[in-house]
Amino acid sequence: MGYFSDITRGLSTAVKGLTVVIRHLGRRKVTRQYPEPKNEYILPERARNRLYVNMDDCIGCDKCARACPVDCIEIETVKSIPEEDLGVTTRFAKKKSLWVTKFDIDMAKCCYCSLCVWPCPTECIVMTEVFEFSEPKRENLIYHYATMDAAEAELHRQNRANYEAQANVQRAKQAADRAANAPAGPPSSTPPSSPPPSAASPWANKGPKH
Amino acid sequence: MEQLGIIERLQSAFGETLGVWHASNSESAYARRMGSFFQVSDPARLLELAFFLRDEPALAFDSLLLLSSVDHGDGSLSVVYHLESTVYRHQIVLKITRPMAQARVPSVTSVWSHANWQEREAWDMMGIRFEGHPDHRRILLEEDYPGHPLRKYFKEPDFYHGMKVPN
Amino acid sequence: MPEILERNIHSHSLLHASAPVHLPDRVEPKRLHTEEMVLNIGPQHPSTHGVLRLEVVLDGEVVVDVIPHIGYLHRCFEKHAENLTYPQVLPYVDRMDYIAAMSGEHGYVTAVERLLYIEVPEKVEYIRVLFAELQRIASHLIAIGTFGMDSGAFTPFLYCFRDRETILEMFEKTCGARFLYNYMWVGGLSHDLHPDVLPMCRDFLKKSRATHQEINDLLTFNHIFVERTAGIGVLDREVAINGGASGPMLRSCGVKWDIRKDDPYSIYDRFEWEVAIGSSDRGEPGDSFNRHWVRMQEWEQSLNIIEQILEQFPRQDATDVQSAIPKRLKPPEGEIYSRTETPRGELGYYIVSNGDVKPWRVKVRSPAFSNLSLLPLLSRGYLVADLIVILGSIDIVLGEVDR
Amino acid sequence: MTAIYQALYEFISRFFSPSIITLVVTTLVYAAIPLVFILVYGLVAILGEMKISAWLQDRLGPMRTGPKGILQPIADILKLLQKEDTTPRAADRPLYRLAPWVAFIGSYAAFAALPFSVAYIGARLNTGIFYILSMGSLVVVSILLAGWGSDNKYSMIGAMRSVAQIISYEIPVALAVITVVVIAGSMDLQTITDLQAGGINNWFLLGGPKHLEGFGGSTNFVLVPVMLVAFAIYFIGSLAETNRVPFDVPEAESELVAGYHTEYSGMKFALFFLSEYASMFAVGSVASILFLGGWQSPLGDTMNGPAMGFLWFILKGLSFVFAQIWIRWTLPRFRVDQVMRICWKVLIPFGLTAVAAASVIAVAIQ
Repeated sequence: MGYFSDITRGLSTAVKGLTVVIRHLGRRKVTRQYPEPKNEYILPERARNRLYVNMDDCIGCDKCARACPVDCIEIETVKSIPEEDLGVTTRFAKKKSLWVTKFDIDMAKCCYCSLCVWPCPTECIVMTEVFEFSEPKRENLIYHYATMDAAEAELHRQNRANYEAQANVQRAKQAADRAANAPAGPPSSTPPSSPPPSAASPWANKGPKH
Repeated sequence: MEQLGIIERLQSAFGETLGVWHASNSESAYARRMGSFFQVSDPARLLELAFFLRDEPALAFDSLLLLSSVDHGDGSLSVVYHLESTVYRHQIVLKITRPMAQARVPSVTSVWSHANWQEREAWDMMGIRFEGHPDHRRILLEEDYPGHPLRKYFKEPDFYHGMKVPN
Repeated sequence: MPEILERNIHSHSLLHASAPVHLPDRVEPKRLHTEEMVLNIGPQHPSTHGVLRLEVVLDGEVVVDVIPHIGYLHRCFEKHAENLTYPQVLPYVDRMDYIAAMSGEHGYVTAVERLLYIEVPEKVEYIRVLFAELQRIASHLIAIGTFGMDSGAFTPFLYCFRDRETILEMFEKTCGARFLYNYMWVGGLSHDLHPDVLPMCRDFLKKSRATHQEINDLLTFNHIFVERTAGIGVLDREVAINGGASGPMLRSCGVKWDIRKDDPYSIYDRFEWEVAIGSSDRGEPGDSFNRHWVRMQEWEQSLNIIEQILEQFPRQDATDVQSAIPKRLKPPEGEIYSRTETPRGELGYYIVSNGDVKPWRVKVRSPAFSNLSLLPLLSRGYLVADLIVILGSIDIVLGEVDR
Repeated sequence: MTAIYQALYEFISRFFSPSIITLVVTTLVYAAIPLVFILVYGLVAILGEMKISAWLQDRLGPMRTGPKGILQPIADILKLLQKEDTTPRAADRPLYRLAPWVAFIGSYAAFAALPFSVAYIGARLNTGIFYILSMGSLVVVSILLAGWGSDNKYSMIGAMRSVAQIISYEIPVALAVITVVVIAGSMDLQTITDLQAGGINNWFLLGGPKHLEGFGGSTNFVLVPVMLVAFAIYFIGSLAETNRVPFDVPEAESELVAGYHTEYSGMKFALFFLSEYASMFAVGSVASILFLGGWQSPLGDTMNGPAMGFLWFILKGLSFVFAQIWIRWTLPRFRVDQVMRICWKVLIPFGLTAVAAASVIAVAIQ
């Protein structure tokens, strides 16, 4: 490129750039102030932010915890005993049969992927629009959703243990009765268990032996 | 060139002894193209084979798409080479399987320079040595990191430089 | 060693770190060598685009050698993936290439669907391609903007961000997340398209073309910018193929190679568009300017694709976007190497399945990793300022480099 | 002695009896006027840079401090005052501490010879323009001190680049100045300003005074292209001398983090910052004195006078500062070898041509 055309090109493209930029001087600005004009920006309806669990509907099925890729949901349940009636969920009227003694979500771990929301059979775990929930301490970000306190949880656990103990006694008695009544014979032996599957190799079947 | 053509070509050059050809066992057209592989049984001849694949005009595998490593969980490691020809647009997969104790294969960095970092990563993560690599260091982890994390039975250390490793 | 081997090793000796350095002729005075100095650029530096550390050996201001140190953002995605079920891997995929999460997801779901032989509904494919292309534009906008910033122009960066914001808004409306979407699921999508998105898209097409022109005037054709980038960090065509370059980096060398055209996936074969390649109008093929220029052209081509998607988009289609999602994701035993074209290049997933719900091995061929490995080769013999320009033109995302 | 000095002297002599003390105090107060101006202008310029850059980029800019964020620079200064004043352990301490003061003194000293108005000039030197150019070169010393003293590689590279650049660019700037000096026949800034009295038509940018004897009268329009070239050279050179984009290679953010002031924090950084903005105004006002009539009104005798002189002078200076900000947020940065190439291969040949042409014309029309 020639000496003079180099100079003219340099100057002319610089001037072109300057005109492009100066045109923006009076334009409407695109940045928004946060948080004052709240009405200016509304979160989209599908916004995925803080998790919320409606414990009235939770049946303690553990599906959300299993779906979570970062293991931020911890659920502990206790089976109810037949005399107890836990009611049904408000949505889908599913019958509850588990006491949810612990339902913790560590929002510091949560990656907001919403994978836990989808498998929920009662749609009780949802992502809400709340996004301002910073905390000075990380422990405060572990949300405890379980509605019962430790004493109540212990009570249910005790109830269940008692019930199971009773059931065991009953079952033992029944078994003893059956053993007494049934004609004596050799117990049917179980077939030899197959060897435990080794860490399966994808090459095991089709690859060459090495 | 068709896949069968490539294998014939290779067998005529390297003989049947070099390895076993495995045609794909899947039905999908896509998997048929990518799923067939060539098991190299003799690592000593890998470099020679690599140069042949790259420089033979009818093959012209000028691009190493990916060099990956697999731990089979039964004490053997594999190195997998996905090759492609940008001239003929055909692909081939090479595999070398070695017992973990002898996880050494010749480096193909001199054939495809793309292998340079990929081999370093395979060494770093899987602990496969690449003989003749010009810069055989770890790439993602620290030089003094114990072990190779992508091995199936890797146990992460409890402490690293005196710091507790969180789980 | 056979003679052929020796010859070939010698012919590629330039690629090795230990090879002698040949300074290009343009650095004058050639014979004035001073004591070498090691300059650490990064891990915290305005232009490393993340946590990358470059150990630069300098002779004056001339770069003698560059040793990239990566791994600061290493999260061992591949190990994680082995311990997660196939759908659970997706949030991690998002976090790999966080600038173009949709494209990364597209690559992953394509790979798993091929492993499972799943056919997804047409509408899903359209939405996927639409979003992948929008994401490509969004990612290129960042690449172009930061490249401008690396060369000293700050304003184009913000104009690019302004446009990217519109795209993110569309994503947010549809799936609720702006950045890490977890939107494309194996066999379908998490949500159907939001009704606002298609009109927004039409509006965006118009606005984006104007921005394209604006960026061209402001940056691409600016003489200072051309002078800064043209002929800098020239990547040879053969070296690029041999070194595993892909995406705009490979195309800028004049290689017409785009997975969307050459190994079509999804429904890319239904659209008409051009593969952008580098030219010698300004600079020479393979230089930093052409890498930028290819991105500018791809932006335009993506707009063309989006225009065609909007025309062909299945109307009044009541397809459930989740209809093809399998209840239980358990691929048969086998392995696959599946690749897609992300904004940074060829993103390949090598997935080995042993018939379990968790993959046995997932290996990612991340384009940024492969492209970055060429940096020492590109930048030897140039000045420090050029090194920054070259690094900016490669367009790396450290999340993807380190995985 | 200017009118303001005399007024001050009379005012201060009421409080001090010996005339020597009065003289000293008056001089100090008189000298403090540019300092106050620099401080006030610095705040305005920092806010201007933030706001204008934001508006050019479709942003709002600072909005929090005060109404529409106009108190932001004060908040920034307060923040800088509170900051820890760090010194690198391996720094060359005396040099490291000296550098920001040298930078500030250099740009402050340049203000001494600036004729703000007919009523105010710090020191009317008959080599005023020469003095300002040489004071501008003092910045080089401070940058080199900062770069060397910090014991930081980025600082050192930045300082080296800066020294090479500023020393080189003094030549085209001086050539452009000489073009005007040849026509004006004086290096005294007040004289040069006085010559351009009588409106825009008499500005040196448009050929110089047409109402005075010995300047060729209306035929001196032949000078216009020469003067335009000289003006362009001066403007480009002044951008380079103040390290502004596109010549900001010494503090190239994307390459050298912050160049020579990478290691500086707190007040030391603030001094560098302030001196940069002060020199921006200084070079802008020199351009306005040489080419745009200084404190003279562009409308001739209307709106002219000592008080309006201040206004016009500051307005012209600020418009140059605006142009520098505008350019900064538009153009990419040159590479260091391109900066030198432009200086030696473009500006200096053009500058020499302009000086030669001006000399010939000056001889011809007199």
